[in-house]
Amino acid sequence: MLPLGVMVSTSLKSAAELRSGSLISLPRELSFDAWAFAWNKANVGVNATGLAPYFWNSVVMVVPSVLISTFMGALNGYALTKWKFPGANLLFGLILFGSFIPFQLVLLPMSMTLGVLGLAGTTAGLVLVHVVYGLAFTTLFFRNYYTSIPDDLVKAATIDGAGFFQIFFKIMLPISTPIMVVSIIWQFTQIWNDFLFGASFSSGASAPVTVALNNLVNTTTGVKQYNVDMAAAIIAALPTLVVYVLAGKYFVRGLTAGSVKG
Amino acid sequence: MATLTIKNVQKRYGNVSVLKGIDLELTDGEFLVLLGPSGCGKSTLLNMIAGLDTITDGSIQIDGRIINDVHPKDRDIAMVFQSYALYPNMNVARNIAFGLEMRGVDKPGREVAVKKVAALLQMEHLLDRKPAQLSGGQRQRVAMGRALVRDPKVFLFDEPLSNLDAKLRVDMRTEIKKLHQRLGTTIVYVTHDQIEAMTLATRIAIMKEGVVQQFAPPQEVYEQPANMYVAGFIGSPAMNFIPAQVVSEADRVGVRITGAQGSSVLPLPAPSAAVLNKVGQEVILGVRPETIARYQHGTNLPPNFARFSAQVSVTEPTGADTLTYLALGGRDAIARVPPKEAPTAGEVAEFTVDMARACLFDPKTEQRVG
Amino acid sequence: MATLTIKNVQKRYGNVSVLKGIDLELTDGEFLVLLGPSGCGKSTLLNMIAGLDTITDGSIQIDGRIINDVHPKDRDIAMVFQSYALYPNMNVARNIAFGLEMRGVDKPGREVAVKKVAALLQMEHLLDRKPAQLSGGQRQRVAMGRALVRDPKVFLFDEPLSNLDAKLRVDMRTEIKKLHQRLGTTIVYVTHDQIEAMTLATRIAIMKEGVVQQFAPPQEVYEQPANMYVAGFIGSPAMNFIPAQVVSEADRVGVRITGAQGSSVLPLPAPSAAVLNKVGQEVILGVRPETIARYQHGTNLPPNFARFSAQVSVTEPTGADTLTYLALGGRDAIARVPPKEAPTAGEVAEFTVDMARACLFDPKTEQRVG
Amino acid sequence: QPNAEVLHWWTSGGEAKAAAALKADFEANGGKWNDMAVAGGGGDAAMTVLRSRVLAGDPPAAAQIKGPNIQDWAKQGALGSLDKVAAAENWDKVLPPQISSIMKFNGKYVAVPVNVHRIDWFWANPQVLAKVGATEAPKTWDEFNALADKLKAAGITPLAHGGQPWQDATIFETVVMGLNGAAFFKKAFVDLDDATLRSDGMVKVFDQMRKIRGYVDKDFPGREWNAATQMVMNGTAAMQLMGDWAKGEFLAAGKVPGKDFLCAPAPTQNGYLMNVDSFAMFNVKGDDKQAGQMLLAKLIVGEKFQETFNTYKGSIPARLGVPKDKFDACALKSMDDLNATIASGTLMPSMAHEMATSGAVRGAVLDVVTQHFNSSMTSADAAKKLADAVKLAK
Amino acid sequence: MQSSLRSSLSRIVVAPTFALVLVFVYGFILWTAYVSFTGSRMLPSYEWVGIDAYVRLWQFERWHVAITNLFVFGALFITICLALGCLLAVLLDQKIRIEGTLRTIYLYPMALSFIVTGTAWKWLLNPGTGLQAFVRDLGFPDFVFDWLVNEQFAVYTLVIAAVWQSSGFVMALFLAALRGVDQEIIKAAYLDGASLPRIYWGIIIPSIRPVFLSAIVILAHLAVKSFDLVVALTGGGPGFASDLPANFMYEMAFRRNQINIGAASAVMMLCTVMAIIVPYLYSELRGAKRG
Ligand SMILES: Nc1ncnc2c1ncn2[C@@H]1O[C@H](COP(=O)(O)OP(=O)(O)OP(=O)(O)O)[C@@H](O)[C@H]1O
Ligand SMILES: Nc1ncnc2c1ncn2[C@@H]1O[C@H](COP(=O)(O)OP(=O)(O)OP(=O)(O)O)[C@@H](O)[C@H]1O
Ligand SMILES: [Mg+2]
Ligand SMILES: [Mg+2]
Repeated sequence: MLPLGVMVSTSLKSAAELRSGSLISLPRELSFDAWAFAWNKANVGVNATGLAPYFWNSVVMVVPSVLISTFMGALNGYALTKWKFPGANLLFGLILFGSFIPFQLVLLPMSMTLGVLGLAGTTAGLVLVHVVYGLAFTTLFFRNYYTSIPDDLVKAATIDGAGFFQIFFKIMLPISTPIMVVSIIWQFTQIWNDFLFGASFSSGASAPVTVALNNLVNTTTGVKQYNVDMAAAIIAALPTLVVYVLAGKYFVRGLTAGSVKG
Repeated sequence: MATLTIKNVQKRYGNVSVLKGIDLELTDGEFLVLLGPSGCGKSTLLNMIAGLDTITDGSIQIDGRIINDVHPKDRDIAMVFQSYALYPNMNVARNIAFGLEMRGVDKPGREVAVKKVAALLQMEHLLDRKPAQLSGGQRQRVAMGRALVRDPKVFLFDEPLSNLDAKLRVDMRTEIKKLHQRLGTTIVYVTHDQIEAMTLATRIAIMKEGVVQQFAPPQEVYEQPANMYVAGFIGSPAMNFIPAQVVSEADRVGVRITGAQGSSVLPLPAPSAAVLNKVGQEVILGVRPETIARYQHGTNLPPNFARFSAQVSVTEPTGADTLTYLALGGRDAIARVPPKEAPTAGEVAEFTVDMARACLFDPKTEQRVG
Repeated sequence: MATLTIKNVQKRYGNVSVLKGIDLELTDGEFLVLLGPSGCGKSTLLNMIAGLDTITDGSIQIDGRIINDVHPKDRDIAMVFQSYALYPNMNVARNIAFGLEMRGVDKPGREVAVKKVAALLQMEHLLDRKPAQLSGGQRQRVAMGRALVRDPKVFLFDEPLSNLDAKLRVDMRTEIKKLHQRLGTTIVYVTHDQIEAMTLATRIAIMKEGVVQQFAPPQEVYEQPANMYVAGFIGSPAMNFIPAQVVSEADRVGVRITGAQGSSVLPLPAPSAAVLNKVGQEVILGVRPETIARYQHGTNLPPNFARFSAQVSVTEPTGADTLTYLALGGRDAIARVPPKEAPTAGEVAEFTVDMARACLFDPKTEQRVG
Repeated sequence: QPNAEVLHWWTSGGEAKAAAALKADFEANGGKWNDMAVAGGGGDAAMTVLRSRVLAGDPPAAAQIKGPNIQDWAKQGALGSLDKVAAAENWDKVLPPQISSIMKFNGKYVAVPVNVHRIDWFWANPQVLAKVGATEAPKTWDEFNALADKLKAAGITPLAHGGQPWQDATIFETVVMGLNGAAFFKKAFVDLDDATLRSDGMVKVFDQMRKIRGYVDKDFPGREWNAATQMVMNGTAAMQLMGDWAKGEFLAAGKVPGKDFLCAPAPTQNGYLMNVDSFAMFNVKGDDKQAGQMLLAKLIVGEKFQETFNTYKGSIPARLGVPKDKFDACALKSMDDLNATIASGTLMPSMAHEMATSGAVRGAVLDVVTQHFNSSMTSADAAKKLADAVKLAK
Repeated sequence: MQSSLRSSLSRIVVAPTFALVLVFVYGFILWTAYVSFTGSRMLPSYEWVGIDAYVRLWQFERWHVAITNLFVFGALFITICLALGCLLAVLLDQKIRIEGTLRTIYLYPMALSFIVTGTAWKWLLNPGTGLQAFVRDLGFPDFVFDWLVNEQFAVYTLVIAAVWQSSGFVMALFLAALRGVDQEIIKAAYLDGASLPRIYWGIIIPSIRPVFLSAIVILAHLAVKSFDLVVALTGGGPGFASDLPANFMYEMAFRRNQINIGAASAVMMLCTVMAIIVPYLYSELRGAKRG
């Protein structure tokens, strides 16, 4: 909790107080100026727009990335556990190992590839990148969750005449909410907070909020406004927190209760 | 309605051989009951008929067409799983309707069908519950409903009534019988309940360790068991096995049994040639508990009845009958006698046995003789 | 070894009332069998005794101590779950040994115990398997083994033998009986198998919709059922209920039944005062199938036997007996007769009924009269 | 319409204001400015982005690049020529040769300078100095040592310092200049002469570094430079050695130069360490973009921009002849010294700020300097390691 | 299930992922491996020069430090996170009323980018401004907490911050799995006399074993890729005592224009990960085939 406390209290201090007082003391009087300033007045590059426009860039990028990667991960997990084919485990291992590729390594070849695909500097390109490097994780989550779901359920549905996708949508997805929450939390956080890809594969005005935040916070030879920095950081983190609170509700128990005996 | 042919079907898990070459041929509309001890491979066989498990070797045909590689959903089979396998996320009504939904039946059609099945299974009041809110028997009924609601080529039932009370079970048994008579669907049915087996089956297959021991109509299985295993497996309490020797005395052939009370010869009415061949050799005499009765003094015994006296060790009342344990040929044998005829424990009483319903087995091969 | 007292125990899920005030008192070493239709609350009651479910109202005492708030692990109870609830991550041996491990039994001690139980359950060869690799019956045996390996104050068995074949079931039944005799542990046992209930129980509690209908020793439940529900529930096939009227003719009291064959009066031997009070009123005559027999021409009937003739509609051979459906007092009644005495369908035959074993019920309250 | 996408890392505070001035100017002249700001790590992030943009075949029109990197990019053929504007605007005249040579590749202008930062500044708190009787910043390192000892004895941290490699290196290169002079500096860090790197002179530098280590408080690792500036401001430390951007921090806190803080060149034997920010122009397609580049280049070198920009940023103009009336005393001093050192040849590119050598060599030097500063390595070892590392990185 | 159509559908479903992974992971790894054998400096070039980059790489003292740090950091980080995440999940699993709040509190560190929390952390851990000063002000003048500025311990401060950030997610992962465990099994265990800790330890946790795979992979991934953390918290310092391979690689490839050495270090990093993770994956996946 402590770091957050420090951040919140700092963000509520005035610039003058910051310079004089101890960094981790509580503010003497509350001032929300820093928040307003960070939201739509602060300089982000040459434009004094605040974080607001970049915020929406991020939303536009994050939502499809999270949905696509979670969905594909669920589908992969399902295929790899309930419809095993020879080599399924090997394949899974290969996909999994992909999660260890350092992103710094990816940067250069990815730029070239995006350039070739004509996706350089577009939101679509960024979505592609995030989906690709999220897949290993979402697949991992779902695969490991689905291994604990009784095969008999799939068998019963097959006998009932449900096809591959019908079983997936009607049986498996409805009982996957906890892991879906995990996957969404992970993907959302990773993508929302990503800086490296966002900076490298977006251009100027379409940059995600982290790039803006970084621009706002990071200065080499300029003057630091810690209160604004902290406020901006908290603003940038708010959507993630909202996702946690909303998604957390679906951490429910007993989704497979009563289905089989054994 | 379909014929079902199972040819030399084998199944191995790793190096555990579970089915060792099953051959069964069902004509259209047959009702096959699979009987066998726990773990003998009944569920495995059903799974393979349904296409839910790979066949290690052999082939399965429906209506003459090999379906080894046909997808389960295209085999048009309905199945009740031993483990129920209910969809935990759906309520009872949807669990039952799901198969219809997948087959494109419209909503009103499904509702009518679900209502009908629910009434049949006496669970109209449970339609809105999720499986987790049901009792064991109720879950089993949902599993049953899921199969019954459809009209498939073949029904597979894996112990569908094991968790129901006697009354409901009788009702359900009757319903299944009616269903079978009405639709004529081919049915494969696993049960441990012998009454179910005897009353429902057109033929019974008795399995042991992945091998079919006998495949015949119920009465034949009961009265002419192929071997000691089948004889012992069918009937409760089980058939009594008593070591004996085939003897030929004067013009009569009989079996001599020796016990604490000395030895006595029980005559064999109408012995077959095979039995006559065994004269002088050891055999195992098989006697069903209900063929042993208390001798009523002064009654005239028909020729196929033999009389003997034995000491009673224990009596066990079960309501309708009293199980009476008596020493016969050096073994403990059980007689099922009406409570009013029941002797008291310790008493030496006289009994009769209906030798026309007795069986003889070869002690080595355990196969029935004659 | 413990006494178990259940006082006015109630259970509601939301506004569904599942147990509506159960009162049962078991003395030390009793063997209570719970019988009742699917969904009547048997498992719920066991769960509450074990402490796995909260009690909405009422109290449960073991050895006189109220244990409503005692944690399950401190109640010293072993239970076989209807759904098995095996530990999926452990092999069979560890599943069985786990309870001992938790109670601090050392490794050699556990191994010996597991071996013994595995032999008892005929599953020595399965000890290394995981539950997922077992058949239904094998899983059930593991669940059983997990309870049997321990030596608790109270055993709770929830349909522990339902998935076993008849032979194994008889073996297991005997083992449980022996165990009970040896240890004298108090046992509560749920089953749908009446033979199990009759042979094992010291007392039976028959439940219906969360209410205990009768709580009495097995023979009493069978022979003097408290009401029509119990009478119909116990015994298979069920007791025949025939509308009748109590009549007093000369010095004899009897019941008149009216059917297609005209009306006839069946005498009641030694009618009780309560029955005499009913003279002239409608009653329901309850007759068990096995008390109806084929009349043997020329035999002298004891005074408590009544004779009547009826048309046979269907016959159903079950091996040991043949179920014969006959029209009696305008109703379909079932008689259980030996195969050799069985009439053919359609025939009008003469039967006898043992009136000493018949019951009379009040048609309104459905309670037994006298 | 001329348009230009500009990649830079001036994203906040005075820097951003300065950049905004350029944008305003550019747009006033009919251009369309497409901002592409990536802050972080003193431009590291921006360089990373630049690389991926170039590889993706989509480089920005102008990018903030400095020092030898300009040559590197030009060698890859990524930069376009500015000779047309240069001729029209007479750049060869207005830009000091030490600066213009950095902007040229094969004699052609490929980049334009924006400003000159002076690195070797002492920032001091006069009240604190007064406590030990000093009135001005030391002029030699010996003086510094003497003063520092006094301060230390008085319980004051003599030098406020942030323990980040580039800050360590800033002190280091200042000490090199101060102890060994500009010629040595050039041999060591521009020519990368192995013997010089191993020389006794270098050992002495490390000795001095070890001393300085004794003059900083023990919580210095990882501290940001501005946190160190705060220490000077509120009197917990006496001096800080930092580039002229530190002035902004003082001014933002409402401190008055000369009264609340002193700025004085560090002891560098009348040398001058410079850091020149510049924009390189990439090969882009499309007339509008090329027109944008030309316009931008012209404006950047223009007097007006150089004046506004540098007053905002605290640095001094890179070109000559900019009116001086808007600049403060520190900046004026810097301008005078710049001119003087241009003449005397003691104007040196900063090594710590990647003006003198390629990134690889700079990094290697930083590794050794920072390792020495944060451990008990001997000076001789350090010098040897330095030479080895530079050899490895070359 | 055997049906060829079905399993081919299954393959088709996985195919896009596989194709993406093949190109964007393995393709790139091959590319990187190739580049590591070239003389690439500022931009990748493709002339082959052999193992020069590797030779140089191993001469960097900084690289040795980084690799050692990775092992120390990785081992501590993974172990502590697993233990802590698991513990928190188990505690949260006890049907407590404020579960939602607590869950969010545990998770929130993940939401904050290290770009900024790094600053707050720095203040907290810095002896002059943070905890040490605070506790001393409270009247414990001898309290020492100076890991951040201590060459020996700086890497442990990384562990603290990293654990702080990630254990919440590990908790979520475990919590999801715990919610899938059959309650009946827990009941059975109660009757077997197991105490709650024993039930978790003996039954529940082993039965959610696949989640450990997920958690370990996630954590290993985080450990290997920890980059922001170092940049924000210690900047690799004091000196480069707390450098990690990811930082080394970035430093080489992007700051020092030595892409070939950066690539070589990436390849070495992957080899290290492979040497540790592949046997683990192998045993996990092979073991998971049955039951
Ligand atoms: N969570 C629940 N919510 C609502 N009703 C429930 C819930 N759980 C059980 N019930 C109902 O409580 C009743 C009693 O259930 P219980 O499991 O005790 O039955 P049972 O006697 O064991 O039946 P069976 O012989 O079928 O196992 C059933 O009607 C069941 O539907
Ligand atoms: N995955 C497996 N690996 C190894 N053996 C298995 C596996 N699954 C089942 N078996 C074994 O195969 C045999 C047959 O199992 P099956 O389920 O067909 O028995 P069953 O006849 O249905 O028995 P029950 O009456 O107990 O349900 C059993 O002995 C079982 O232990
Ligand atoms: Mg089975
Ligand atoms: Mg139950």
